[in-house]
Amino acid sequence: MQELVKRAKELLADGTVVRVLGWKQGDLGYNPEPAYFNSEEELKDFVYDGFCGANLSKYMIEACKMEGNTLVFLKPCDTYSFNQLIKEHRVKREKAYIIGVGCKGTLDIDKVKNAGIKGIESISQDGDTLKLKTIYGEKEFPFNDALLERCTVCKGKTHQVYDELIGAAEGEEAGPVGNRFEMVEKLEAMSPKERFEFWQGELSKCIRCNACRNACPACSCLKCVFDSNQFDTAQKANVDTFEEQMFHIIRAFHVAGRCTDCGECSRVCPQGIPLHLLNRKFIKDINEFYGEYQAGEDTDSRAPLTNYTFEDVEPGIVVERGQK
Amino acid sequence: MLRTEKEQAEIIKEISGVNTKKCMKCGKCSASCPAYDEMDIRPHQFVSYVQNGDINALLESKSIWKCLSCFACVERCPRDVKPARLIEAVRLMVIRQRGGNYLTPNEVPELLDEELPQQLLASAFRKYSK
Amino acid sequence: MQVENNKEFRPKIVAFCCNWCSYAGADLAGSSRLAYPADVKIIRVPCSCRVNPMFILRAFQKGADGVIMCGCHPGDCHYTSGNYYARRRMTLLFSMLDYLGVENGRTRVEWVSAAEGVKFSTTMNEFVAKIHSLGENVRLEDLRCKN
Amino acid sequence: MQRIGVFVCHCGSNIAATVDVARVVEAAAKEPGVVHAEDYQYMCSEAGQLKIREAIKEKNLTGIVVCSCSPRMHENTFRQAAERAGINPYMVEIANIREHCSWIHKDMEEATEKAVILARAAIAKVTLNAPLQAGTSKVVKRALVIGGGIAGIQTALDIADAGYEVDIVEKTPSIGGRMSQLDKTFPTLDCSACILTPKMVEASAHEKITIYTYSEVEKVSGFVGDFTVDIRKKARSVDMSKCTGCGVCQEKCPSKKAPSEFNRGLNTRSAIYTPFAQAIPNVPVIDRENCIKFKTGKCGVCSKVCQAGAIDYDQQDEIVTQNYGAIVVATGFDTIKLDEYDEYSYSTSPDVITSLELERIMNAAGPTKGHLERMSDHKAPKSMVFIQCVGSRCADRRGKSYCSKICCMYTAKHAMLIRDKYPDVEVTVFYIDVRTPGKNFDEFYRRAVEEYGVNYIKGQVGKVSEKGDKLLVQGVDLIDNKRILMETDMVVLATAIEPNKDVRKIATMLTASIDTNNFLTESHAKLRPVESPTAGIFLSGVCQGPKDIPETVAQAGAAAVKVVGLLAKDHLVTNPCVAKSNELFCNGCSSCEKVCPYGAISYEEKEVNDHGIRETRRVAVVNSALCQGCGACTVACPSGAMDLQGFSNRQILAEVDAICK
Repeated sequence: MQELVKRAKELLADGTVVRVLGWKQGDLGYNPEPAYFNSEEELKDFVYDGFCGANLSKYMIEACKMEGNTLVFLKPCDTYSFNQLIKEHRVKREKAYIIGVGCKGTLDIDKVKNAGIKGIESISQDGDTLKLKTIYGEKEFPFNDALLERCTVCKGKTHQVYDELIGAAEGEEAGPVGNRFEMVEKLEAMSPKERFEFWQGELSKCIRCNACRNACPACSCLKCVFDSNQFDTAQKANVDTFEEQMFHIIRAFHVAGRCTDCGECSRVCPQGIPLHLLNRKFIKDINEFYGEYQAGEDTDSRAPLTNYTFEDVEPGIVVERGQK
Repeated sequence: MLRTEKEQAEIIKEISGVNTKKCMKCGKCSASCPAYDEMDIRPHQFVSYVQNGDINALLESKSIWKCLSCFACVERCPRDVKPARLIEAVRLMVIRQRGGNYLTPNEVPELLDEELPQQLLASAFRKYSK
Repeated sequence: MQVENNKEFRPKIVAFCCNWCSYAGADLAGSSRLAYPADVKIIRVPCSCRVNPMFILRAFQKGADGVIMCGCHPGDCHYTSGNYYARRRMTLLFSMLDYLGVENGRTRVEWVSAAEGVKFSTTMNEFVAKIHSLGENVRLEDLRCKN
Repeated sequence: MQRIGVFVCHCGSNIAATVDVARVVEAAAKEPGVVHAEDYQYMCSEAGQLKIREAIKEKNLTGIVVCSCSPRMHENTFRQAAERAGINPYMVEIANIREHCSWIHKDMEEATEKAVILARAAIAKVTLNAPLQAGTSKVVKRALVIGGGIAGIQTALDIADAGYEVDIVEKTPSIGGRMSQLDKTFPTLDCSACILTPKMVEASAHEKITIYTYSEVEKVSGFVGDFTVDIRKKARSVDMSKCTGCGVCQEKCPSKKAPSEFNRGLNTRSAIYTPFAQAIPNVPVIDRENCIKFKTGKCGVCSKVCQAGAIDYDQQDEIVTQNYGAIVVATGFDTIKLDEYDEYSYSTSPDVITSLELERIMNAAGPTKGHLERMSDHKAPKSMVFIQCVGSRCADRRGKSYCSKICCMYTAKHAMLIRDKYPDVEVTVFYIDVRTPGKNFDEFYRRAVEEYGVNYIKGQVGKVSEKGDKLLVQGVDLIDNKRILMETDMVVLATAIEPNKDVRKIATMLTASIDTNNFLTESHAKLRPVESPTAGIFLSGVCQGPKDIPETVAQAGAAAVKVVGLLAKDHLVTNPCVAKSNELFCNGCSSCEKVCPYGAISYEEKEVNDHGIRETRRVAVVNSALCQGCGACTVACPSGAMDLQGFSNRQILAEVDAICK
């Protein structure tokens, strides 16, 4: 972390950038938040640890509109989002100085809390162990058990776009990862009734706080269609099952083929709805129907939904597949 | 149970699956039929007889026993009418009314003759038993 | 005693038809007097690629029991490629609805050309029969829209 | 607030017999915004339109709904009526209560209920309609004709005579098409070449006509008034500007084993060839697959004997790009393959031939120099059998469901000509029906029977088999109900015709629709028979459906008139139902641009004022002259910035709501 701050100070000093986009310490030991640092002085609050899960790519949309260039720290999976934003002309590559930072996985404080550890004051990492200082004394927790779900199916340690790397080796492989479609497959295997009940249970928790939309780097619309007067959907809170479904289906549909599977939607959801399972369903279908596609791997390919082949499967596949 | 000819015609259409209205009266079935000369009612006439409900004449016709079940008419019919199926349906109706088989396996050996093609035996069982 | 449920189920079915092929196919079905149930109501769109998933969800929200989209056969789109995009969009949307537990028979895409009045009519008859077998749509609806 | 008028048409009894029109009026009148509702016998009539115009003026209507037939039928009629009464023509919506309602439902209650719902949907939509102004686009005063047969030649001549430039693209080395292969033509028995060649010469000499032979259409883009077409001129290997057409190269060419396409494979031709003597242009091509020089690198005889030095082995395909205001498809037909018709022994016996092959045999320039003879032993036949409807009127996969239309007449012609020239030949025709609707057609057929003694037997042939050097025909006479087993020397099959196999590819390029039999679809079966539903594409000849020569020529002329009518305009009124981008919602993400088939969307860096926030944004801009209004962009746009005028999101949702209410 000290190396990141040191380099940030240098780049501010030599005028390469006029501000730094990073994470600053929150009021608790495990809730750092994205922040701009305009001076060496401000960088004293800079932090980078396992709780810096926030994907800073989306903040670059605003940063690109400001005077001067911005230094941004991106974890490997954040760079996919950045690439996707370049492709959609939402950010300007030349306005960003990207430092690719190494990532050992980001953490889910709820996993720690759910294990019965309460009153956490601060957390530090020691190898594979998290050392927690709590009001009840010192506790330990295995690092890997605290990983966010998205990090257990990490898509790689390689930065897709950067100006320099710190703490990350190019081409480094991710550790052993699980099958990211495991839960999707499990749901697919259920009966329609069971699936309906599962999703009704999950989506009914939605309070339409729009956190998913705000955090999602693909949800980059200046004005969301759900704030538009064209579809009678503007500024509404969910009042019934349908509207919960509607919002999340359309949100997932709009990011289909553009979603890099960064997992921010599920990470930020205060209700703990596994929203990434909707996006992953689209990713899985796209891979199966139209060939493997990873959004954000490049900046010029046509997204699956703005592309076609003469031989694409017919929509009837959904029924046929169901009969198997 | 006595049925009218019209009802019988419906049964024949049902068990044969033939839509007699598809026939365009080209006569290719009769033209293709190897047993044509043996028949009193010809394959193309079968279609119109069923269509018109003249079933008694068909039940008494010797054509139903002369049909070789070679299915040339089915194969070549340009309208996909399948006259042989109609003939078979009429035949089945007769066999069922008689309540028995026209031919039993026991009777076969004495009817055999060296020059008989195998296919004839196969179609004989097809034709003469339930 | 199920007295209340004796009311005959009359499904509400929305058919989005592209102007150039399927709407003309429906016209041909009409001029050829090829009947299909009155439950089907057609909305004319210029091309199948005009059909926004929002429209389909909205139809279900307002009480539709089935939604079918018809367009030109792949390769015959009046606008060259519209139906290819529509095909991908609908495939993914239908798959998602299925994933959420909505019966997959409630949505359908059929390619019907201007010359296929017969196909239009048989498709609609089949689809209505399918919706009858599935019954009322209860998994995707706004309860306030039911009376 | 809109003031809407609803007009319900009885269409005589077409609607009124199954829809209670009065109830529709009553229900419509209660809808919000509706200030006037009435019904009338025939809304499309002058009196009906007058009612609409009067109501618009009296009640100050801002929008109207007509509940009537399909909008494909009378939308324009009612738009014009609205315009005459002073309101914007796009403030009109049609509820299709005829094709989509009264004609398909029997129950009055049910049909009326549906008609009311359709009316409500149209009212809901028109409430959200906005006045639209049509723009204009230019018309390139040049036409393209695809196919150089009689249909294409006639169309091109008629267009050219009206003073417009026309290009003919023909796939084979010469124009002339199927008609050039025919010997005589019914019902007058003129020699086909004698009436066709003058037209071919006229086309090639016409200053307004450019002919691209041995060429194919490769790519089409654009739309009515301004299509851009790439034409591939295949390498002829002969310099057209130098060749004198002396024919020495063809004589001297040592490779003479290629089956002659023109003679239907009945004989062979040289590797450098013109398909037939009167070919236009009279410039040979080298068939590179059969040319020894191209296969082995050695030979070069043609080059050596060519005094004009026209042979060019290095010639390459050339792409010509040209713009056209209109395109005529005249791709013609071929006979179907008979591989699966084993019962007629076509594949096994050389003496079983198709009618088109017989044309070549009867023709003085054909493989037998016009002598009627069997292809197996070159003996003159003593008896001939003609079989009608081979592959036509078939419900099975082998054949075609339609009647090929021309076979009855050409079979009568063949039978008559043979009986005339060779009175000792017995001619029998097996028929299912003899169809002769045409001027002097039935008289012609009766002459074949009565004057020429052709024996017509009703009954399709079951089988043709080889018996020694004879053919055994097995059939029945359905009139006498009697078996017929006859030996004959030759059998001629009236083979079904089908559209040229390239037509699907061409239709796809033109986005012209095609039916299940690969015939191009006309815009209206009765009222617009030579127009494709795709604007600017016209149909000429058999590509639209089976036709004989007089019908083809008539249709060719009709297509030409439609083209001339289009080219005579200086500009076209464009469809105002085009996409429009709301720049305040646009993210500049380029999704819309990627799915636009017309390249109508571009991006601009534009200063916008978003509720006080002034900034420069990258926003989508639609070129309304290029946009054709498909709506692909509207769904690709995640923010809903892109909308389609006339079919806006809100309009369609209003219809959905009205239907599902």
